[in-house]
Amino acid sequence: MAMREFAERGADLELVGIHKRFPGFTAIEELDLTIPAGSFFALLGPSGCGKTTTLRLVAGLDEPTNGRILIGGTDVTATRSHERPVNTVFQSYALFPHMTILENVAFGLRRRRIDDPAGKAHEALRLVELDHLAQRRPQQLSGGQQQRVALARAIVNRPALLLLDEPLGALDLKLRRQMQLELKAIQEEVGLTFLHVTHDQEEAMTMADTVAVMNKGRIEQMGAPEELYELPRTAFVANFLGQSNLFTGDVVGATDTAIAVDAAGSRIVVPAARAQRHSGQVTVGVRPEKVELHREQPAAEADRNLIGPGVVTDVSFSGVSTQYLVEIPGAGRVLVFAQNISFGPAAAEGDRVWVSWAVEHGFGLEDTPDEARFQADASTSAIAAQHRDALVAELEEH
Amino acid sequence: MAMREFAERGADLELVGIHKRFPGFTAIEELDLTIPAGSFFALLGPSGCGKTTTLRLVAGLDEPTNGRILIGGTDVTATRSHERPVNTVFQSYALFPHMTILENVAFGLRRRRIDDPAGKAHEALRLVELDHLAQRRPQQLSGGQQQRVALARAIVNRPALLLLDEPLGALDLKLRRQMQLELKAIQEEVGLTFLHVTHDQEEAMTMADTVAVMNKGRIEQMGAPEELYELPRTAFVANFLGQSNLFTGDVVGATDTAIAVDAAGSRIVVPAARAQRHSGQVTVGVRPEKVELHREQPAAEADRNLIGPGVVTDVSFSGVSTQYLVEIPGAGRVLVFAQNISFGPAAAEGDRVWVSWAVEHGFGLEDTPDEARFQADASTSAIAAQHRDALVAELEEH
Amino acid sequence: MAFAAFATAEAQPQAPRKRSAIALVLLAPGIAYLVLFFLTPLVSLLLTSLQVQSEFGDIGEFDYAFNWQNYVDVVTSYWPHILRSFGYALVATVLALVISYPIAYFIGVKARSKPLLQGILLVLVIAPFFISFLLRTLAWKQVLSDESFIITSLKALSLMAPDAHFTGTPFAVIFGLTYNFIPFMTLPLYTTLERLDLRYLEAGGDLYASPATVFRKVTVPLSMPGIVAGTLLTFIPAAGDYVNASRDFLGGPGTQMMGNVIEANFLVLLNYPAAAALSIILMAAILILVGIYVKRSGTEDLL
Amino acid sequence: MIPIVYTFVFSFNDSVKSNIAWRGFTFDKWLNVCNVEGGAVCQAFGNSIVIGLVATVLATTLGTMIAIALVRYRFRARSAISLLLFLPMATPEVVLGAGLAAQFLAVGVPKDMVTIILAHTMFCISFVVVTVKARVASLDPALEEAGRDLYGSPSQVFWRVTFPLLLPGILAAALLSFALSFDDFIITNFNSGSVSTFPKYIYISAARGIPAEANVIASAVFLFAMILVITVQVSRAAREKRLAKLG
Amino acid sequence: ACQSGPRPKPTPAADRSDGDPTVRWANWAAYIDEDDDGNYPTLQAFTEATGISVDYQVAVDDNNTYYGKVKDQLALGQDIGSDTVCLTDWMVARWIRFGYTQELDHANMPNLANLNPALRDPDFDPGRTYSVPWQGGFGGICWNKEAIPGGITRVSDLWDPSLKGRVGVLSEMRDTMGCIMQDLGTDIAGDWGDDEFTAAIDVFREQVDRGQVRNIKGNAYLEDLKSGDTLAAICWSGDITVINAEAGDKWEFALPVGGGTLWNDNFLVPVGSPRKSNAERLIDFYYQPEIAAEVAAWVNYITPVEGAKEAAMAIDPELAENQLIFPNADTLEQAHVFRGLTAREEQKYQTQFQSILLGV
Ligand SMILES: Nc1ncnc2c1ncn2[C@@H]1O[C@H](COP(=O)(O)OP(=O)(O)OP(=O)(O)O)[C@@H](O)[C@H]1O
Ligand SMILES: Nc1ncnc2c1ncn2[C@@H]1O[C@H](COP(=O)(O)OP(=O)(O)OP(=O)(O)O)[C@@H](O)[C@H]1O
Ligand SMILES: NCCCCNCCCN
Ligand SMILES: [Mg+2]
Ligand SMILES: [Mg+2]
Repeated sequence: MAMREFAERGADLELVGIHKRFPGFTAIEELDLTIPAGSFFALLGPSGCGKTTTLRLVAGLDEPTNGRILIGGTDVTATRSHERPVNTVFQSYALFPHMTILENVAFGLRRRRIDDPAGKAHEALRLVELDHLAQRRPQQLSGGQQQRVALARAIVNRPALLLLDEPLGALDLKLRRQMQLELKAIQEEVGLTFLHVTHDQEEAMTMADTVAVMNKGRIEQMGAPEELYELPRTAFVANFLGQSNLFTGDVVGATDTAIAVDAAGSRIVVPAARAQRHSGQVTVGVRPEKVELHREQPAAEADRNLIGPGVVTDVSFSGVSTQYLVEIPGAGRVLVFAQNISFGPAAAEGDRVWVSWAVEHGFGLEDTPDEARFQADASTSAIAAQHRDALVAELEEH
Repeated sequence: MAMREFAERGADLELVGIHKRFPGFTAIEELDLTIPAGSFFALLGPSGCGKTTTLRLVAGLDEPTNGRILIGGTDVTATRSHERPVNTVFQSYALFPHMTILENVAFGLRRRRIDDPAGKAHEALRLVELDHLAQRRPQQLSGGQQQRVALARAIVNRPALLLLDEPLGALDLKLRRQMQLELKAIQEEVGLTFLHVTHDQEEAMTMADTVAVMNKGRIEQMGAPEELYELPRTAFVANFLGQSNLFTGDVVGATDTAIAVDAAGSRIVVPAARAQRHSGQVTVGVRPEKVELHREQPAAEADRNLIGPGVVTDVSFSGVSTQYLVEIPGAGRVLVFAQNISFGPAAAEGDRVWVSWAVEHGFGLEDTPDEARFQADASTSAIAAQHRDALVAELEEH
Repeated sequence: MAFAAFATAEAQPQAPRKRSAIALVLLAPGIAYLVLFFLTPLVSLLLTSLQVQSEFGDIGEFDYAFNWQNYVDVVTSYWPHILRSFGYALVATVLALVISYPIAYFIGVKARSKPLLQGILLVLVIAPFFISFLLRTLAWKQVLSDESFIITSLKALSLMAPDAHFTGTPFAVIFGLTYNFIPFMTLPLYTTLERLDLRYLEAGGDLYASPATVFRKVTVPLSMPGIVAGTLLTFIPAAGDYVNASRDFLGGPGTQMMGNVIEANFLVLLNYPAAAALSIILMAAILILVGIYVKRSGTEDLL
Repeated sequence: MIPIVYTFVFSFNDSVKSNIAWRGFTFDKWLNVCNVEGGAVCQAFGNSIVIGLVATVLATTLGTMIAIALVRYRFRARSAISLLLFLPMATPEVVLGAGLAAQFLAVGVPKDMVTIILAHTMFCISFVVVTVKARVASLDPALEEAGRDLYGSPSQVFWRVTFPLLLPGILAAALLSFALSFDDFIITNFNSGSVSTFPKYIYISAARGIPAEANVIASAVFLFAMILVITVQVSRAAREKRLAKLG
Repeated sequence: ACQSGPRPKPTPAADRSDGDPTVRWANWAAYIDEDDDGNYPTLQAFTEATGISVDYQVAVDDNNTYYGKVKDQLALGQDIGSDTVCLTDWMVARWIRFGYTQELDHANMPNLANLNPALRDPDFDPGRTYSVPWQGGFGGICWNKEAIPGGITRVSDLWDPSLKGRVGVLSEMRDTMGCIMQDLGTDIAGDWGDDEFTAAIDVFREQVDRGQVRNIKGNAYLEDLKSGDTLAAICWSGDITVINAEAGDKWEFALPVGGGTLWNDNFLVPVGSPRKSNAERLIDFYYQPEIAAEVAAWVNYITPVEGAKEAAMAIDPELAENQLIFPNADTLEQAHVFRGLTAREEQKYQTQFQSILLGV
C-alpha cells in the first residue's frame, strides 16, 4: 500500500465539523479547517485552548465526537493511527527511552520496511546536527537535543502531513531561530504539509503561510501572518498576536472611507475598510510600533490621530527598541515602541507627551465592547482546570 | 540575633575571589562581584554557565572551594545556610508538597518565630494574587502559580538579599511582564537587594540596574543594560545580548577619533572610543536595528558606513518589525531590522540592496578574532554533560 | 501501600555528596545487624558444609574439616532435585508472568482513569497476602483432592482420566507455586506499568507500528524493570520453596524440591553437612542465574 | 480467589476436628475462636502479631537509615553494601532459616520469640531498604535546601521536610515488613523453637486436620485488612473529590 | 548443627511443679479419647482428680520430624514446650543416649505396678528409669471398604495396578520397610543386613517411581484417607477405628499376611521440662486400669496396663475381644518388632529410605 513509500508531496488536510467532547468538558466546539497540500500552517493559541487535541484527532490518537477528517481527499476518520500518512512531533517528545537515538529515528522506517533505515536515520540526524549523538539514549541528551531528535524521527518518514506540537519550545532563542530556518527549508524542499502548533507568536508569524488563532476550542481568526497582525478582528487576537492599544467609544461620524470614534474625548479616525463595525459602540486600536511620541504638541494633521497630552509612566529599554508607557487621561494607557536607532531615550519618565499615528494604521474590532477585555489570567488554562475538576468529580460519582 | 527581624533594607553582597570546583569540573573560575545594597542585579548567561552555582554559594547551600562571601560587610563564608539573611526563589520552585500553600509561605516565618506568620503569609500571597488558593497544595497549582508561590515564600521573609533563580521561567509572556513589574515594585518599595538569574535577555535588560553576562564560569562583561547593549566587549556578549552583525578585518587606518577596518574589501569605520583595540586584526560590529536598507546605492557619507551591494536572501515578518537577511559578498550575512511603521516589506527576497549605518553606532570588540566565534551548540551544557560523565566515572573508581 | 516496595528506584541523577560521618552513623546499625544475622550464619553454613561425620559419633555428630566431598555427594545424590527446583521455579515464573502481565496491565494502564476500580482490583491482587499462604495452599489441596467436586466432575466429564489425580503431581506443585507467587509478580509489574507513559505507545502508533508491534517493541521493553523485579521475586523464593512441594501439601514423593531435601537433611537425617552444602549450592546457583539474567536484561542498576 | 472463599466458607463449618468435609453451618467457631485446644490458635496468632510488630519496627528503622545513607552519601563500600543488601533477597528462605538456625545453635542462643524476631528483622531489612530507597531517590534535594534556606536548622529540616516526605515510603515498607513477617513460615520453622506462630500452627495442624478456628482467624484478618484498605481508598477518593470541588 | 564430637549431656531443669499445676503433653494425632465437642474426657478426669490442667498438644506426626524440631533445644537443655512426649522405642533410645530425658521418680507413679511385665526391662531403658509405655500397636495395611469391597490381605496387594496412585505409606521407616521386608520374607526382628534391606528398598522404590504410591506421610496419612486421595495404605492399627468414628465407617485395618510391625510409644520427660512431677502424675493417672480401658476403647491400641482388659469387659465385652487392643498370641505371632539399629545403620538406612521419600 501507499504507506510503504515516502510521500512525494504533501497532502491536503480537511477537518469538517469537528467537535470533541471529553466527559464533562468540550475541548473543541466546531472546527472547520482546510489546509492545502504543501503549506505551512500554524495554529496559535493560549494554553488549554485545544491545539494538542486538534493534532491528536488528526493523528488518530483520539476520535472526534463528531465530524470528519480527510487527508489528501480520503476520509481517515475511522483509520487507525498507524495507518495514517501522518507523523507527529510530540509536545513531550515521547522519545523511546529504551532505544538509542538512531533506533528512535529509524523506528518508523523499520515499521514500514523501508530500505536502509539506518542510513536514512543518520541523514535525518545530520539534518538536525545530532548525528554525532546517534548512539546515545534520550536521557543523555539535553531538552533541546531531545526536541531535535523528535523532529528527526518524524521528518525521516517524509509523511504527507507532519504535525508539530510546540516542537521548539525547549530551545533557546539562538537554536530556536536556527531550527526554524531548517524546518522551513525541509518543508519547502519536500513540499510537505506542516501543521505547526505553537504559542510563540513570533515563531508562528515568521514561519507560517497561514496562521490560525485558536481560543477556547474555536478558531478566532485565520489568515496570512501580516494580514492577521495588521487587521486583528477581535481583542483576543489583537492582544494575543503582539500587543495593541485599544480604545472604546461610540462612532460619532462615518464617511465612505472612514469612521470616527469618540474615545473619552479623543477623536480617533479609522479607515472604514479596516473597521469591522461602522456604528454604535466600537473598539478601535493601533499597534504600539505604529505610534509616535511627541515631546511637544504637534500640529493636527488630517491623516493622523493625535491624542494627549499624557505622562510617561515607564520607560524600558529592551535592546532593539525602547518601550514607553504613556498615561493619557480618558484614553488610558498607551504603549509606544521606538526602535533604537539613535542613542538614549526619546522621553523620560514623568515627561509630558503626545502620541499620534497614521489613520491608515488603525483598525476596528468586531467584538462588542463587553467582550473586548482580554483577561490574561482567567484564561483558558484556569477554565480548563475548573472543568477538569468537575470532570473528576463526575467520574467518581459513577 | 538579627535574623529574628525583617531586613529593613537590603545588604551589600560581595564575592571575593570565588572559585568553585566540583570533582572533575570547575564550575566557577574566579569570580569577584560587588552588588550594592538595594540594587537589582541580573546575572545572565547560557545554560550551564554557573549561574545557579553562584546563587547556591551565596545562599550557603554549597561551599566555595576558594574565596569569601560577604553580606552587609559580614563574612558569611562559614555561616550555615539557615543562618544567613538570604532567601532563594528556586529554579525548580522546591515547594513543600506536603504542606498547603499557606504553610509553605509561612514556613520561614515560623522557623524564625516571627509574630502572626499566617497573617503575613496571607499578605504575601495577596501580593502575588494567589491568596484565594492558600489552602491548596502545590500539586494543585499550575506551573505559573507555583512560581508565584515560591516568590511569595521568599519575599515574605523580607531578606536583606533575595536570590531569584529564573523565577519567571514558567510564566507566559503576559503574566511574565506583569510579575516583572511587581517584582520591581517590591524591590523598590522595600529597598531589598535582588540578585536575579535569568536567561531572558529582555527580562534582564528591562528589570535590572546592573546586568552581568556570565560565560563558562566567568563574568564576561558587567554594566548598566544600555551600556552593555550599546558597547559589547566580546563576541559572546554581542550575540548573547541581542543579535549583532560582526565583521573581522585589519585596522587600515586610525585617527584620534576613529579606526577604519578593511573587512574583505568593505571599509568600516568605528569611533575609537567605542573600539576596544585599535590595531591589528579586529572584529567590529553593529546592531541590526541600527542598519538601514537601501534599494538604490546611496551617496557615500563621511559619518556612515556603507556596504553592498548584496542580495536579500530572507525576509521575515515578526509583527513589530521585519527582519531582512542580506548576503553581501566578502562581508557575509548582514541582518537588518526595520520597524513596521509603514505597510509591506521594504525589500523582497532576491532584491539587490545596500546597507548603511551611522559610524557612531559601530563598536569594536576586545576578542582576538579566533575567539570571536560564538558556538551555539558546543555550548557549556554539552561540555557540562561530558564533565558529569567523567565525574561519575571518577567517583565510581573509589 | 506495600506494592510500592517493588517500585524500582528511578535512576535520578543526583548531586553526589561528600562522604560523611552521618553516613556511617546511619549505616552502622543496619549493616552490623546484617553482618551478625545474615553474613555470619552464611559463613558458618559454609563451614558446616565441609564437616565430616565424627569417627565414633552418634547420629548427627560431626567434626570440622575441609571435606569438599560433601558437595560431590549431594550433587550426585540430589541432582534431580536441583534440576527439578529450577525447572519448577522457571515454569511457575513464566506462568505467573503470563497470568500477571495482563492483570497488571489492566490495573495499571486500562484502569488508570478509574481510581476506585484500580484500588479495588489492587486490593484483590494483594488479598492473598492476608490469608496465610499455608491455609490457601491447604485449601487448594482440599478443593482439588481426588474426591473433591472439581476433580470428580472433571472425571465425570472425561476431561481427566479416571485414575488420574491432581495432588502429588508436578502439575499440582507448579500450580501451587504459580498461585502463591502471583502477587509477587503482579505488584512489581503493576508499579512499572502504572507509570508507563502512554505517550510512548501513541508515538509508536504514530510511527506506523501496529498495536501488536507497539506492545512488543515499546510496552514490553519499557516494563522490563517490572518484569525483572517480578521474575526475581517469584523465581528466587519459588526455587527455594518447600511448602508447596511438601508431601503434606500439594506434593508427592516424585515432586520433592531442593527445599525439601535440605529440610529432610537438616531435620530428619540430621546430616547437617549435606544440608549446608545443598543450601550453598542452591544459593550460588540462584546468584549465578540472577546475575546472568540481570546482565542480559540490562537492568543491573535494579540491584 | 477460590482458596480464600473456601477458607472463608469453611470457617463456618460445624466440624469437630479436621475441617475437611462440610458438616453444617455454625457461627460457633467465630464466637469461640479461642476456646479450642486451650486457645492454641489464638496464642499462635497473638505471637505472630507481636513478632510482626516488633520486627517491623526494627527492620523499618534500620532499613530506612540505610536507605537514606545509600542515596544521599557516597562512600567506598557502597557496592559491597548494596550486595549485602541484595543477598538476603536472593537467598532462598530455607537457606536463610537453616543458616541462622545453625548459628543460634552454635552460639547456644535459645530459640524463642527473640530469635524469631531477629530472623524476621533480618530478612525484612532488605525489603525496607528497597522500598524506602526508591522514595528517598525521588525526593528532590532542593526541598531540603529550601528548608535550610528558609531558616530551618538541620533537625527542623529533617523532621518538618524530609521525614514527612519519606513517610509514605516508610509506611509502605512497614506494611510490607509486617506482611512478610506475619506470613513467614519457612524461616520461622527453623528458628522458633517451641514458640508457635500462626503459620506454624497451621503447618503443624495440617498433618491432622486444621480446626475451623484457623479459618476463622485467617478470614478475620482478611476481612479486617480489606475493610481497612477499602476505607482508606474510599476516604481518599472522597478527599480528592472535596479538594476538586474546592478548586 | 556445628557441634563436633560427642556432646556434653544437658542438665535437667529444676522442677517447679509445685507452684504450677499444669502439664503440657505432646502426642500423636488420634491417640487419645475425644468426644464430639473435641474434649478429652480422661484428661478432664485427670484435671478433676489432681487440679493439674493439661495442655494436650497434637504435635507429633513422625518421630524424625518431631525430633528435628526439638533437638536443638534439647541439646541446650532448654524447655521444648512440652513436659512429656510420647515417642517410639527406638527414638526414645536415642533421647536416653543423648541425655535428653529426665530420670523418672517411680515413687510418684505407684500405678506403674500395673505395667505389663513384658515391657518392664527393654534394652534401651532397663527398669524404665527414663520412659514409660503409653500405647503399643501394629503397623499393617488398611483400605477403603467402599472403594475396595474385596479388601486386601498382603502388602503386595497394595501394588495392584488398580490402586495406582491411590496408595499411601508411612514415613516411619520401621513400619513401611518392616512391612515390605516381611512381605519379602525377611524376619525383621532377626539378624538381617544390607541385602535384605536393599531388596525391600528396591521394591519400594519401584512402586514410588511408577506412581503406585501416592504419598508418604507420618500420622497425616489419615487426612489423605479421609480426603480420598489414598484408598489403601500402610497404617497404624488403632487409627482406623478413630477415623471410622470420625468420618463414617469406611475403612478397615488388617495385619498383612507376611506380617506387620509391633511397636510401643513411650512417655518421657524432656530435659528442659520444669514440671516433671506433674508429668509423672499424669503418667500415673493413665496407669489406672479403668482409665487405660477408657482410652483403649477409643484409640484401639494395645494398652500396656495390666487389668485394663478386665476393666474393658465392664465397659463392653466386645472390646475385650478386640485383637488390636488385647491381642492374643496368635495375633502377636503375625507382627514383629523391628530390630535395633546402630547409629551408622540408622544413618545409612534412613538415608536410603529418605531418598525415596524425596523421589530420587
Ligand atoms: N482526556 C481529557 N479529558 C478531559 N479534558 C481534556 C482531556 N484532554 C485535554 N482536555 C482538556 O481539553 C482542553 C484542550 O487541551 P489541549 O491539550 O488541546 O490544549 P493545548 O491547546 O494543547 O494547550 P497547551 O498549549 O497547554 O499544550 C484543555 O482544557 C484540557 O484540560
Ligand atoms: N554537583 C556538581 N558536580 C559537578 N558539576 C556540577 C555540579 N553542579 C553543577 N555542576 C556543573 O556546573 C556547571 C554550572 O552549573 P549551574 O547549575 O550553575 O548552571 P546554570 O548557569 O544555572 O545553568 P541553567 O541556566 O541551565 O540553570 C554546569 O556545567 C553543571 O553541569
Ligand atoms: N495415631 C497414633 C499413631 C501412633 C504411631 N506411633 C508411631 C509408631 C512407629 N512405629
Ligand atoms: Mg498542547
Ligand atoms: Mg540554573
